[in-house]
Amino acid sequence: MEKTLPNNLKFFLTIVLIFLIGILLFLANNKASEYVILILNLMAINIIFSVSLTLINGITGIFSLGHAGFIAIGAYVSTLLTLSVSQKEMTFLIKPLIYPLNQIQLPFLPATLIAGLVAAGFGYIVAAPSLRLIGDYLAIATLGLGETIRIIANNAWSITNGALGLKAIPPYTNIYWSWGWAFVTVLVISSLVKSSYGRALKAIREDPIAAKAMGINVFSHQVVSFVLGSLFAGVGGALWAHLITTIDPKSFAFSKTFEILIMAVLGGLGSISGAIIGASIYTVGLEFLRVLESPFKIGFISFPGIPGMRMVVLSVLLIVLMLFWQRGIMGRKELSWDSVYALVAKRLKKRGGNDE
Amino acid sequence: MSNQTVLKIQDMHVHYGNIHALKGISIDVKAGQIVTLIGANGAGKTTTLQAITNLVRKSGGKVFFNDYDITHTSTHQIVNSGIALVPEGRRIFPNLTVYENLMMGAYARKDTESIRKDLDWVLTLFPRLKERLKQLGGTLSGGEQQMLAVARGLMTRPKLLMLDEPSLGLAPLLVREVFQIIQKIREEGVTILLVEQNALAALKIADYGYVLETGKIVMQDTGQNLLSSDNVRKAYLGVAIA
Amino acid sequence: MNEVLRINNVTKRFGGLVAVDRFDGYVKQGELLGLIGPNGAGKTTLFNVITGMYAPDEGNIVFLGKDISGHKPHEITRCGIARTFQNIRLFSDMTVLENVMVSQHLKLRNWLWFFKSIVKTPDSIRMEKQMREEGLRLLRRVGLESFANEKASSLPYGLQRKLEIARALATDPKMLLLDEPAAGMNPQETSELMEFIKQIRSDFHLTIMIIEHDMKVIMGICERIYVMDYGKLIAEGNPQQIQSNPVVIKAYLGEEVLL
Amino acid sequence: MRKFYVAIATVLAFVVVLASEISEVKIGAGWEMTGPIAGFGQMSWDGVKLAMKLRPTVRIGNKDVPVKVVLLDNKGDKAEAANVVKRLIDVEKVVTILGPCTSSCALAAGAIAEQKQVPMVTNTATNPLVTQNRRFIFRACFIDPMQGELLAKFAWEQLGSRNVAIMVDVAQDYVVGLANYFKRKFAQLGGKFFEEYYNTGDQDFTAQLTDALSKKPDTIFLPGYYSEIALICKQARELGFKGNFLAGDGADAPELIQIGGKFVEGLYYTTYFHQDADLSPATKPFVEAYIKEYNRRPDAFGALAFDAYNLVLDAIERAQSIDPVAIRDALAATKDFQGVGGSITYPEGSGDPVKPAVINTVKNGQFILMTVVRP
Amino acid sequence: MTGAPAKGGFSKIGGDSLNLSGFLQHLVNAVSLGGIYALIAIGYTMVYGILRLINFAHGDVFTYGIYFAFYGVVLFLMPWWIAFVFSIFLTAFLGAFIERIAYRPLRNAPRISALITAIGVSFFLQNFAVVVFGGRAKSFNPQTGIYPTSFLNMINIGNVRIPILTFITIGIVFVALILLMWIVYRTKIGMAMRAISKDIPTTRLMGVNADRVISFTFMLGSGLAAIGGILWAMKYPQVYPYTGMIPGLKAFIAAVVGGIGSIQGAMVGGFILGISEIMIVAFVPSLAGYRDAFAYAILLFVLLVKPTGILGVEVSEKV
Repeated sequence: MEKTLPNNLKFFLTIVLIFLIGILLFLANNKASEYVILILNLMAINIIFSVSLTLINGITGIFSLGHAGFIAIGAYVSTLLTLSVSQKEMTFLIKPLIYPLNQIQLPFLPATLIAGLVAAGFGYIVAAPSLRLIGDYLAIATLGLGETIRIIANNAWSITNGALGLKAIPPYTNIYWSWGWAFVTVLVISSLVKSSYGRALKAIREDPIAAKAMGINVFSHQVVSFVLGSLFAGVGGALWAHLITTIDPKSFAFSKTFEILIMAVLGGLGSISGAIIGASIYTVGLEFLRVLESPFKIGFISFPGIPGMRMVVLSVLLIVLMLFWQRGIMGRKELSWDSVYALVAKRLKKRGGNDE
Repeated sequence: MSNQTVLKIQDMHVHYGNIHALKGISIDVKAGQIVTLIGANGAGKTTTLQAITNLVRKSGGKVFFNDYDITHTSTHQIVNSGIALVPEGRRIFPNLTVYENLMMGAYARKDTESIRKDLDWVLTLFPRLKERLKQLGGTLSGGEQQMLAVARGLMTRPKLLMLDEPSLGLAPLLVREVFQIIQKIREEGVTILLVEQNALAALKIADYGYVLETGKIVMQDTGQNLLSSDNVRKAYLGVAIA
Repeated sequence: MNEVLRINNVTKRFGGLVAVDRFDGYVKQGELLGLIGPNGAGKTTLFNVITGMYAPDEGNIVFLGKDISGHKPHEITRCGIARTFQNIRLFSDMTVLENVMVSQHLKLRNWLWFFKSIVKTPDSIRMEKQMREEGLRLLRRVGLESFANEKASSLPYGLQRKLEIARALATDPKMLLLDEPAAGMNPQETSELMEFIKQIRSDFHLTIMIIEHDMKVIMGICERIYVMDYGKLIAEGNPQQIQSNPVVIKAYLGEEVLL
Repeated sequence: MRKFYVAIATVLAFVVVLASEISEVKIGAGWEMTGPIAGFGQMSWDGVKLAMKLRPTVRIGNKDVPVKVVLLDNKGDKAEAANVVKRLIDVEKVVTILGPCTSSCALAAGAIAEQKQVPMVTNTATNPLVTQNRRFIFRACFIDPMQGELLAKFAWEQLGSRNVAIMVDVAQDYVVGLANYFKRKFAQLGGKFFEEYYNTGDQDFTAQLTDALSKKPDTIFLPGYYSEIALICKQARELGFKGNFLAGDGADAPELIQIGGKFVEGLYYTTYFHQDADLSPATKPFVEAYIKEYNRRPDAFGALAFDAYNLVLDAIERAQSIDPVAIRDALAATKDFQGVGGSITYPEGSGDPVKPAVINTVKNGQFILMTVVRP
Repeated sequence: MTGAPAKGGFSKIGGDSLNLSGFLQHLVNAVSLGGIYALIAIGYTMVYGILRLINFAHGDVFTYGIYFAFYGVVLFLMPWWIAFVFSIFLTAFLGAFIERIAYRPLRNAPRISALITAIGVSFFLQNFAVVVFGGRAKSFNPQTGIYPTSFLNMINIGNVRIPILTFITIGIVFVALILLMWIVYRTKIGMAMRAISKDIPTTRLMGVNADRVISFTFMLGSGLAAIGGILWAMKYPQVYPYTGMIPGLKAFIAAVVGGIGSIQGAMVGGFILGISEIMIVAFVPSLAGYRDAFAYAILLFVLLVKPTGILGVEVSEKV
């Protein structure tokens, strides 16, 4: 027997949860060290990345490996819009920045929005030809497109300052911006997934041919999913740039895409709550594993810190996870109030049973 | 020809995820006979053959071949011990020449002399393949591909040849030819387990038959008896009655 | 009775192979039309051409007075032609209800609905509710109601076939193409299916075209039969005519005549 | 009751005194320990390890307080470099930071250190932007404008170069900067030059070199890093180039010779240190200690990291405090610090020391000292 | 500020560098580079052909081939040629080992799991190398005794000076390719490999131990990668944990361009990529920075014109 909670209770619980998270973030922002705040910011941004990738890869079943390219676009566009005119003059040493950009300075919010829209626009341009391909070929093509964006950034000196990258980016990103956007991303994408459009996207993932036969315009739905995913990737890129405050094309190499893919798969590809969990675990875990690189003791044996050990352990964990837990933490299931309730009810029932 | 049991299947089960595809079937195949397994599409005929050869995992039951327990033996060892399966849909290697396809059948065999002899034998059985030895398998017609698939199976030098729907998708004329050849192969001393949708043709040449319905054996008898059974006629030979 | 579908001289080639060779035919309103022929005769290809999976190389297809040849599959579905597949193609990781609801997605013809369903405007919530109710109503009518929240892949084989038909019905079609619906069914399931097909035809005012190897089904429910061989239409007629047609016996029913 | 309050006050006072007693000085280090330029980070860290061995404590008050250096790897990545500095300050609570050694990372890391008001001393980041407009960032090396001018003068006067091909690694701030300073001076002197471009990590330069050689340069200037320099030298010689190679301090790693082999013979480069150069009284003991410890000859990165460590310890002793701002003030006031790479004095309001440079060359597979250039 | 990077644009075409000797110089270079790409690409294509898996770790297997050869000479003091042969075999076993540990358990798993695992293996190999071999580049240079210095002697052909090494490279590439073709098309195990690439279960039904053939395929691909790696390291005399990343990626693209799954395709793709890369940079040097983008441009162009690559076989999905 499946028990479900009344809708307005769920709504109420959600509001309470969001409120609680808000308070926690407020406390963190005022009390926690900058390092913790940095990690919290990174966590929110990674959530944006992994949820947007989940929409494309997990929900729609488009195997895209080009996410880093859209993040790069978002990062560059927003940075070029927020850098002060004088800072731009100082930064562009080799070739001056082209005309309209060198005169513009915008506040953070419009810059982020424009960054997202430009990334979405590129997503649209990229999607049209790539989606003609299927399966691995699509993956390879998107990988190539993502890398091409990076290489262009590396060479278009009068726009991106080439390989030197952009520095002294105003550190606008804070807990409120990053978590605010993470919240918007999760809300929009999960609302979409829960709608008829979400069902259509999942149907496309399961069987594109049957989806066509059921009257779904597969191509345009895929494009929309890709564009929406790119939009949030761009927003996330903007947040990331204004957090790290220095970007260059190397930051958006395809290892970035892999990193996000790992988060999404770790949480369970196809599950939005999984993507959130995956991103959180990955962000915190990566920092936590730093322990391995400083000298540590187990019992009486002390180990010297070995640089690089962290990544070795991480990669082994990843392989082991894939071998024994192929569908990630959540699989394609979603964490919902109903499932939490079911879990709690089961626990209580069990205890009740024991008491008797 | 002794009446010894070559293949003995006891209470074999197969699950695909939640689907219970084979619900405990038992089959005996006696030496030198043609035994046929008939039933509707999806009844579990192909699954039975795949489970025997361990291409799909059995979730229960035992399989003996010449009294050896081969329940958990790996596919290639089962084949090398003398069971050949000619899979449904021919499954010839389209990127290999006809000759190479045949030699794939003899892959695990070392004795070049007897391989050559067997090659001569199957080429006399299927003279049409002889003209096409250098051609790529993928360029053959459907009927020729079926011939090649059977010939390739024979190249493993089987004691038991299992055929999965050899008549599927063949023109009636070719179907007749295939069934004639199956009888010819039996005359060479090879035991045959034949899975067929074309129940009529299969039962006509079979010594013994099993009827499979949704993963269960619902009937078994000699070929002649099944052919004249009303139930079988109604369920599987529909058109003739209508 | 008036014609619903007209197939004019349709040809479809794959490389050198002519899968459908100048096929000419029609389907009348409310008819149950059978399409038979040996494997590889081009029956499924003809279905694929009608439903827009392939564009015909020659000829055209007119549905309710409108030339639909060359249209995209989803456009053709929206015109009112729904289909099932030879090898079941359910959305296996989704629930039974979701499978049916996917087919109602074509009601949202306007991309405005996309934004509405993200923002969850009242009319989008109403629409969602309506889809769910209609989906449940349909499942009730075909007897799958109790499985609504099961995963499609966990259904038994026969019910998966049924769900495929229900899913096609959910697109609200005028015409239904069934590709070997009885494949893999046991005789009892098959006779239930025959009843079911007749039932939905009258309940949903459908025109049905059916590919089937099981002659019991074809001869039992079809009013008219087309026989294909090597891509060509070789015979046409009612079940009695087909069974006594020497051309058909030679090409297709041949073996049985030996009995 | 009063007794109770007194007791509590005493305990509290005791705790406060105890707490103010400094038990350990924690210094952070963020270097390029892995990644494509791990060589620099590892050489630097060797220098610091030696320095820690020779001087494990710092004298504050009348007590020798042990020094602990926390090393974090920035993978040669800018974002990681910033991240590492944040962690060092927030989590490890270090009072000063050593490293990174490349200008790109130092720029990113410096921004954080400056913002958090914790002093950072880089051993070898030579780009002027690293310390520009920053109060908390110092370095133990000279800066690129000086190095660039020196190289240009050396090329013009000593090598007699008139037409120079410059191979620029456009992915490195340091390289682009050094090339620009060289060009400015060389043009002033009346020389001709042209540029070819590549990216860090490239391995095939034949295309750029073929183009360059068609313009008949007498010298190829390589302001990049050792890996690429070695490969470029090899490929240029294979293409028949017979002129001079000239490089900056990016060439100063044993790998240059290991990778470049006979092809880097005769290459000239400027750097901060050579064991045979009599840069300061501290040089000789350092060289001896280094050879004893590692059984190889010291390099410039290690030498300057050694200096950076001692610079910081001196500053702490002069400040008699481990407050980062106090250390910063003491660092800024450094005068005639006798480092192994020469004496260091910070001019008013600048983190760039005035110090000597050396010019080395490769001969028979060894780095040989050519000359010491004093400011 | 003099000399901006994107100078001259296309005006360079037909400039000084375009003469016969220059062209020959580039051509020889391009062929040797293309050959190395081809050797690596074959590994990708064979694995993909059999398992439909993009083996992202292949570039790192290539790196380990170089390390094994390096340590064979430096640490175990083997003569160079023994060390090289030793490395080829050791790398082959490494490839088979990776398949056994990381890929075989996932043979029936969702494709994405296998792909992520491949990425994980790649990460692991790189970072393990950082920890064990160190992040600093090791020299792979005749001066340090890795191989005879005489390989570096120049041969003059007219105005063109070409090191003997380049000819050795081209020679070895062709010998390796011919040997591979012989194995694949003339031996029994080669026949089994081709059969497996189409149909694993049916190949098992022929009495073939498919797992062993798959292991052998990984060994063959990894061995070729080791050969490619050693040749690469002789050309660009160093090795560090990330050496294989760029050539690995290029070779992967080469495999896709040629038609992944097709061995001849991998060769064709390798040479196309190597030659176009060198030639475009040689004749339009101002585009040097876009060098890696050419590979992707070629990739996208080929995929859009012929979605399965130049020699790839069309796989149409049955409706």
